[in-house]
Amino acid sequence: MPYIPHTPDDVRAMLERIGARSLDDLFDEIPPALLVPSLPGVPDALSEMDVSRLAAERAAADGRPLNFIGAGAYEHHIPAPVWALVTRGEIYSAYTPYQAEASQGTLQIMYEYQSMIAGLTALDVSNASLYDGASALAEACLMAVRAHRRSKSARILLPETVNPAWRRVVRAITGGQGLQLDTLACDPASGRIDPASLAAHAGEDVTALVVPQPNYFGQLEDADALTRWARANGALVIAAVNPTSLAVLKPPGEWGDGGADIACGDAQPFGVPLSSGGPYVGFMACRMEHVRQLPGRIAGRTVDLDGRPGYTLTLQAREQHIRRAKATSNICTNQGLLMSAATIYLALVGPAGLERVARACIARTSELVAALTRLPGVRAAFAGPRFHEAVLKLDRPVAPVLAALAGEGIIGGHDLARDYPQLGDALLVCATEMRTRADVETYAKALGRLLGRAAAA
Amino acid sequence: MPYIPHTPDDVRAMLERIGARSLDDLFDEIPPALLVPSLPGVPDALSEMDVSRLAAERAAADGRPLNFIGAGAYEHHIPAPVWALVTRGEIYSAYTPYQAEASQGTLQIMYEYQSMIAGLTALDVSNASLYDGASALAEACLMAVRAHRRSKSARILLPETVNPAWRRVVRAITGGQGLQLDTLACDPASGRIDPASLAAHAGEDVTALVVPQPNYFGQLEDADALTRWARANGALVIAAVNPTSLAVLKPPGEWGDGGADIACGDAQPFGVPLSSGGPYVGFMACRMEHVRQLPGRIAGRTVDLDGRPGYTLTLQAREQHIRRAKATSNICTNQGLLMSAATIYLALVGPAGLERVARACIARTSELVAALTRLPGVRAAFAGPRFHEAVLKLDRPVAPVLAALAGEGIIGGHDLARDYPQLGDALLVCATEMRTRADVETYAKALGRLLGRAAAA
Amino acid sequence: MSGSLRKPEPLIFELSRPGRGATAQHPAAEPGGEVPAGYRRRGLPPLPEVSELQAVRHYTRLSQLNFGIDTHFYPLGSCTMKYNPRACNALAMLPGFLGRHPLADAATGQGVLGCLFELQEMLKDVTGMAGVSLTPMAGAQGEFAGVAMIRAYHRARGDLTRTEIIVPDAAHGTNPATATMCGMKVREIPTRPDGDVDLAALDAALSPATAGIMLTNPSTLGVFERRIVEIARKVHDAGGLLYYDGANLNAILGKARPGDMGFDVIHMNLHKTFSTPHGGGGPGSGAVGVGQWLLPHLPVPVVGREGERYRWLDERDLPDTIGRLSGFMGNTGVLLRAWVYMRILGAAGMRRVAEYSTLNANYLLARLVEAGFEAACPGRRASHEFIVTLRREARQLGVTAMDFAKRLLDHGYHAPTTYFPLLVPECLLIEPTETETREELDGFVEALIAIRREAATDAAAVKAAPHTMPVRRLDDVRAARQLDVAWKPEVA
Amino acid sequence: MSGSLRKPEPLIFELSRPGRGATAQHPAAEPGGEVPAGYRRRGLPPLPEVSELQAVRHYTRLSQLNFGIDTHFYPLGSCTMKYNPRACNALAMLPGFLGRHPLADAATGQGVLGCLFELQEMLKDVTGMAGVSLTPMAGAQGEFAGVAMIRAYHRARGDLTRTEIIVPDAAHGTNPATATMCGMKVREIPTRPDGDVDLAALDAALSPATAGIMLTNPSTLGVFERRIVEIARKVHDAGGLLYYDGANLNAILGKARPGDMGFDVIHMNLHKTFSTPHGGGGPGSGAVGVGQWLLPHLPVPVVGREGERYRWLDERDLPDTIGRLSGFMGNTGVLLRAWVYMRILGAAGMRRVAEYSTLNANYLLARLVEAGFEAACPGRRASHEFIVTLRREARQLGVTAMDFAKRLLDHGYHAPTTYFPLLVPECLLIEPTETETREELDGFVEALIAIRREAATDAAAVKAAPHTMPVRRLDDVRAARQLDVAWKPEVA
Ligand SMILES: Cc1ncc(COP(=O)(O)O)c(C=O)c1O
Ligand SMILES: Cc1ncc(COP(=O)(O)O)c(C=O)c1O
Repeated sequence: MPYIPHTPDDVRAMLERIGARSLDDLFDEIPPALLVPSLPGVPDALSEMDVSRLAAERAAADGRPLNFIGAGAYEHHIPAPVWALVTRGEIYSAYTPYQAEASQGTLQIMYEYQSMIAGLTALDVSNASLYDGASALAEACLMAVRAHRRSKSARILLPETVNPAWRRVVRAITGGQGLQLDTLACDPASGRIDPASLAAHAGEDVTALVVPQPNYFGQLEDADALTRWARANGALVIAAVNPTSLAVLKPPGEWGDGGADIACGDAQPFGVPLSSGGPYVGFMACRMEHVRQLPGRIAGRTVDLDGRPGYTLTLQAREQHIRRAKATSNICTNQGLLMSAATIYLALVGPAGLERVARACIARTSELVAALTRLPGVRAAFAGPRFHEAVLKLDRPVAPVLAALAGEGIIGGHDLARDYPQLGDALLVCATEMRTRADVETYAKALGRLLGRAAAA
Repeated sequence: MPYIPHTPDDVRAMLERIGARSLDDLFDEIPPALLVPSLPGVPDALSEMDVSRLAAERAAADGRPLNFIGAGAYEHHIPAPVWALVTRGEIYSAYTPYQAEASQGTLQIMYEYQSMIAGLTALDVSNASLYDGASALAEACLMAVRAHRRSKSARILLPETVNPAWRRVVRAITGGQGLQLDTLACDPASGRIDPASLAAHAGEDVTALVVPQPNYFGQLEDADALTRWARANGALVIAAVNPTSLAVLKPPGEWGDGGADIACGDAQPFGVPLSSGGPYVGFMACRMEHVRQLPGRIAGRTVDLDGRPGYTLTLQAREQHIRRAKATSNICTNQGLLMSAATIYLALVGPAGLERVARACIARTSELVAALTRLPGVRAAFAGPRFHEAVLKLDRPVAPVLAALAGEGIIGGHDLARDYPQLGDALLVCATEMRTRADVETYAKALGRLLGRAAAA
Repeated sequence: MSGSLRKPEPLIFELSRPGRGATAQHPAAEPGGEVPAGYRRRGLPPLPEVSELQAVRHYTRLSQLNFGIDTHFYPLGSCTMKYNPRACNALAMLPGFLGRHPLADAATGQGVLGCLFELQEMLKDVTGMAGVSLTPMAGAQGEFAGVAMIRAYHRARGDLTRTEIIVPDAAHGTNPATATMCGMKVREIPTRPDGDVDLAALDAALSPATAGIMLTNPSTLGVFERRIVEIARKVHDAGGLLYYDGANLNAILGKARPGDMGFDVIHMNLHKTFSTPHGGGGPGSGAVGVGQWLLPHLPVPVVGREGERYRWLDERDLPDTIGRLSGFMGNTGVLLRAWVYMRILGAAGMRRVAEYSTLNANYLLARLVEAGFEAACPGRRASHEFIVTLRREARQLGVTAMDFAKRLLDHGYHAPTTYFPLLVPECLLIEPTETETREELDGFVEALIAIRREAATDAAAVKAAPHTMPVRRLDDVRAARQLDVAWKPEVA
Repeated sequence: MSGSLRKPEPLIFELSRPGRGATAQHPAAEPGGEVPAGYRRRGLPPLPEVSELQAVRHYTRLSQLNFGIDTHFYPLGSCTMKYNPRACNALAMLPGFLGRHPLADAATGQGVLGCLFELQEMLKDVTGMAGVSLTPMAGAQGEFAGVAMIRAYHRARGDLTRTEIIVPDAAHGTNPATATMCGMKVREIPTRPDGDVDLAALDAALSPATAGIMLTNPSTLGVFERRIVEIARKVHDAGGLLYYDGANLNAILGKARPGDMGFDVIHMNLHKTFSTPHGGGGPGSGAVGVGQWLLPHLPVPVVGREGERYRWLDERDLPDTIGRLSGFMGNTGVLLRAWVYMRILGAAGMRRVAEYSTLNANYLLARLVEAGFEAACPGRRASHEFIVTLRREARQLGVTAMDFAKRLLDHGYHAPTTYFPLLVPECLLIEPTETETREELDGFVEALIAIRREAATDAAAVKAAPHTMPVRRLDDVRAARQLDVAWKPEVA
């Protein structure tokens, strides 16, 4: 009986104490018609050894191709201590720290994490994680509506330069509450928010403007100007940012005049593996005036009976287990383990290390763009400063090219055809500090061969 | 400065406190001529990220072929908790438990390990590990000479059916102390110790007889008869045993009349990965009367000032740090981490699980032998009961066959040509519980193809 | 190790010194990573500067301040704190799984997709549902997906009047909060003293505005709703749908299936029933299952199989989906852990989960009642959990459920859930799970008895508990009033 | 977490119940595994029967009773308890490395062989030696290999009279024990008060029977032997060889090389200088390096390179080898960890090891001397470690080095090495290592001062220390007299 410690003696003695004759007796309040005799859809048990073999075969089948996609999930080096530490049983197998005195480890890590996120974003207060970047943006939109009492429109300006998957999530999550999501167009020349599209909203009751930085295409938006526009038009600013970039880019709290009100994003780049899409870790920070609208757990520092410092969950009146239908969000379980991983990642990498990572990303992506655009039939879609992603335009449809590259063990980028048909044959590529010069060359050679071969054919 | 925490301020302040002007000053007692300016043979530093990439490439190059070799190192399933637990910092980064009060974890594990080994071997006392099985056998021979005061010959009978690498190690380690190692021949018909070869020593002053069980060929020796012979001839018995087999085979403590005196072997099968040859973990157990001759650390249970139970290193007067030139051995650092892994392995697998493992090994090896000997040109070298290894005879030299199999991702066994030329074209194969029926078929098919193809050519 | 003369573990920021760093973690400095002036951050972010050893030691020490399943019996009701098999973690973290980008060609992801597809199929079977989507990232998001599907279902039929979700007063807070997030109004109905839903109240609540009802069964009172079939009929007759909050699925796994009870949609907490670790707060997974009629609305992506190949189904395959709830595919790594767990347990193992968790709960309840503690629902079978009310102890000894909970920590047991559900005064919601031994349960009973005895002679000691934790009882009021939620560098 | 009302952690055997088991770890039962009657074990072996959770919880709790580098400053002299980088463990445990059988075709092991070859080359450079063999499994086995090579060297030259090994009285116990194991006689020579070898005594000891001398430099007194070149000349002139005990190599890594000092053979403790973890007792690695003239005697196997390919060199390649010391290739996994460590540190990092470990030691010594503690070798530079003698405290306060050591545990510091080397009374051998911060060193100084202060006012408290560990001071005498070294099932 895997994981069950009961001996036949135990079962006998326990049933006797209960006053039941059999295990089946214990289910005698369930209407008999509801009892099922078996589960044909669940295979028979395998030993750990057999499942290990099966899993190893499947993982090997997925392999480790050379990856040049970012698009919301970034392949960074994960320092070896990170997962050695967070998989320690005391972290890994603990619940949400409801019993503070027996959970000071988790609580102090939450407090440290909040401090780091606040520091990175230059905002006052951070929660201790949301699910992921996409859902964090959705929560930010809902939060903005709650926080901006004077605005009655629940209108959020959501630029096309925001990750399209995130925009879909915002739509799905905010749909029930009737938010009005107005799309801001992308300027096809710059790959940034079209100023005209923004200007069209001047004078309207706008609750909040979402500012992605860098945007989905890797381009840097003019966050200062956008924030100033929002201030001038009475709208809050929601910054949707890549956390690694905050080592080198102006933080949301310092944008424009007075900074953004809320910053959110995905802290996956901080020590969390790609892992086919999750678990990642959404972050959210805001100015102190909005703290009571912030969703999610928050750890606070306080003192114990002896006056010694200690940590506890605080401002719980925002949360569902206290406020129920009136809570700031329904979130309960969050992404604690990944929050811990991010904290340890940041402690290890430190300010200088994070800056190096960010700079290496910028440099490597520039090299990648330079190497690929040297090939005939490939050009950069946008000029202007960028972080670690770029859009390339090909002289032919992207999908078959990517499939051919995958056959050579190269994941060559993300095809924008579905989400941005207006961009033509556009490919989103990314190179982090993990891609070496040799990797860039490998890619360039393979692509050159493919494009050349196809051209010759 | 990887792993060094000193800031420039620290260095300045610390040098000042010391009264030195520079770091170089600290080395001013070293004759200047001895100072080297650089290390041309050590490459420049790489980041953890870069070394990770390099290591991953090398590990991937080694791959994970389908393995059918045993020959002293056995591929068993390692329960997932084992390494998650022993790599916890408190176990992984602790030293030998000299400060007992701050090392109760390690000490209690040692005590539990000793208890398990004593139980498995049916002997009274175990140490807390030696380096590996081979060196443990060498230590056992030296111990027998010390323990058997009446015997003056220092003559050890070392059968040919003992692992040849272990015999080489015994020779290398005991050579300086003048032990007389007499080889007992192998009976080429049975693959066991030749009784005639043993009988030739009757009446001699024999210090100890080494009895391998199962022997190097996987065959079961008649341990009872051998032990009786030794008793009758005034010799001690050193059992060299595979620990997994002890789940089902008569333990050394119960051999013959009164049992073996010393048992040793390699506990690698208990949760220790193959890892290209080490680190493994030598074990040794003996009867209580010999305990003061036992080499290596021993943990004992005692009480603290309050009378509560606790554990401490004991009988240290045997050891080099106390007895120096007169110690039972020079061993100091042992294989603690692997000892801990073996303990956790045994706790997880338990008596019933270990029996299942042992039986699965026997069964799978029988199937392997059956499948391969169905091929023309392959036959079993020996009849008689065996554990999880067997010698096959091929109709052609083994080496090219193995090389061809390796090309197909199959490690087909160990060639006995070097160590046992008298056996002809002989191949030692092994199948543990890790090899499935499908694996056995894969091997048989590949071998059949190879032999057939060669025959056709 | 607490109790030493060592000072409390400082904040990582307090260990920081300018110029220090774990430099093995820094990539080589290279030219070319400049940011144009207007976009540039002034100075470096205020992160700690510590050595690698400092970080490792700090977080190792911090971890030791925690209780976890791996260190202590953790009978936290409603949370199913059972053993999280290490195999699940080890296998989900194989390099091939960890390294894959979610948008990489499906051809390079057949391994992981195959596991997820199998998981979908297995979850369909254990819930009795027609389809499963794995994307919700925790129970609450599963609830969201469920209520959103109920909403989509009514809307698709053109029925726009159904704006109310009925929720029993014993429900978990996420239920009403979710309804609100979906734009629904919450109608709360009372629970009877025996733990079952008050049918009269239900009748009164049902109306043409009823979109659906959210039920946990067994309920958060630890009893099985005996008239579930009748309830389902009533709700369906009123035109509403039934939502099953799967937080307590552990209690009936492999024995009874929500689909058979009449539920239309369900979420499962894979981090509870399927034992993926809780990580001090997450991640979880709130996979949802639905009946045939809700299939078109499942959140995307879902794994589909075409012949021998797996691929993601998305909005193009499921145009009536409620949409996408995460940037990629939910908490894939958690899903892999659940897949490993289910494969190791197999079909028979699923049933045993229910049987032995129920055995442990009923045994613990029987022993506590024998010892004179008061069950909240006397005469009822416990499911995999049950409630003890300490109202008598509170009245007679002045010692509350909170005090018992804190004193239990000193005895080496994590506290049960306290003060939930809210309708039971001074309640302890106790869930022992199937992976605990009888000896452990016996020890827990003895500890509760010892605390009650201590309360009779020295209530102050109990009220001041815990005494042996890294900190004593914390000032929660101060935490909320003098908000200190982020470290600020001292002004020099 | 100690200090709770929880009982001490029982033995795993005490948690056992007949019929219990971690059955996920059992392979499927299959027919065909029978053992013939005469060979069969009666019944099952007396191993514990526990659930997987019980085992995980038990060993997790046990681990928490330990100090390790990852939890505490661990200034154990002669043991170089510096940070063991986690990268070394993670990379050595990549599946490709872990799964390889040692006898598998070398074609399937080019990855690991390449790493080992590079390690050999790097170790040659840092020691100044002509050849390296990685096979010895710990320092003591390296010593064995070294003395065996010295013996082989003399024998190969037909010189059978050299049967003595000279060892300073300050030497580690493994030195004389090794000489004995190699069949040599040990001649001990005294150390001068300043820590250097007594040259007159050396002269007196040298003779045609001298096979060699074993030296640690810096010595176990924590000082560099200044006249090492002269000593080398003397020994060589007498026909003997010099053995370098590399336990203290950390102190001079990249700054000075034993080969340049005149040593003929050396072992390194990779688990010290190259920071592979000590694992609560091992494994280690005692790789040996030799001068040109000892190359033929290196223990096998050694990794050789032929063009682009690596292979094991064995007895057939090195017919004059002292032979084989392990069943396969020593502690390969430890060697991989050392390889990772050296690649991350690089050449400049090697030097920094010596510089900063020496800086830390001298700083700590300076602070302790300022605070009134007595250095064993006053006026000498500390190497990476140094000795404080507490003879004054013992005389004046009645509190011994042992008492200080035990009380340090209460302050959250592992004790230094005590009573070694034996020639210094009441000695603490203190080795802070380069990976500790100045703040940690300062805290340690303050703790020693506090203990001395406490000893003056309340010596009994110090003598009864530790007070906050899982156990109080243990009865070692009883442990040896009433030997209890294996659990026995109670007779029922
Ligand atoms: C009954 C019940 N429903 C729902 C939830 C919410 O699940 P999650 O925390 O995964 O969001 C919980 C979790 O505590 C619960 O106990
Ligand atoms: C000076 C010295 N020499 C030799 C050794 C023996 O090394 P090992 O323990 O690796 O066998 C030690 C280990 O403590 C030592 O300190």
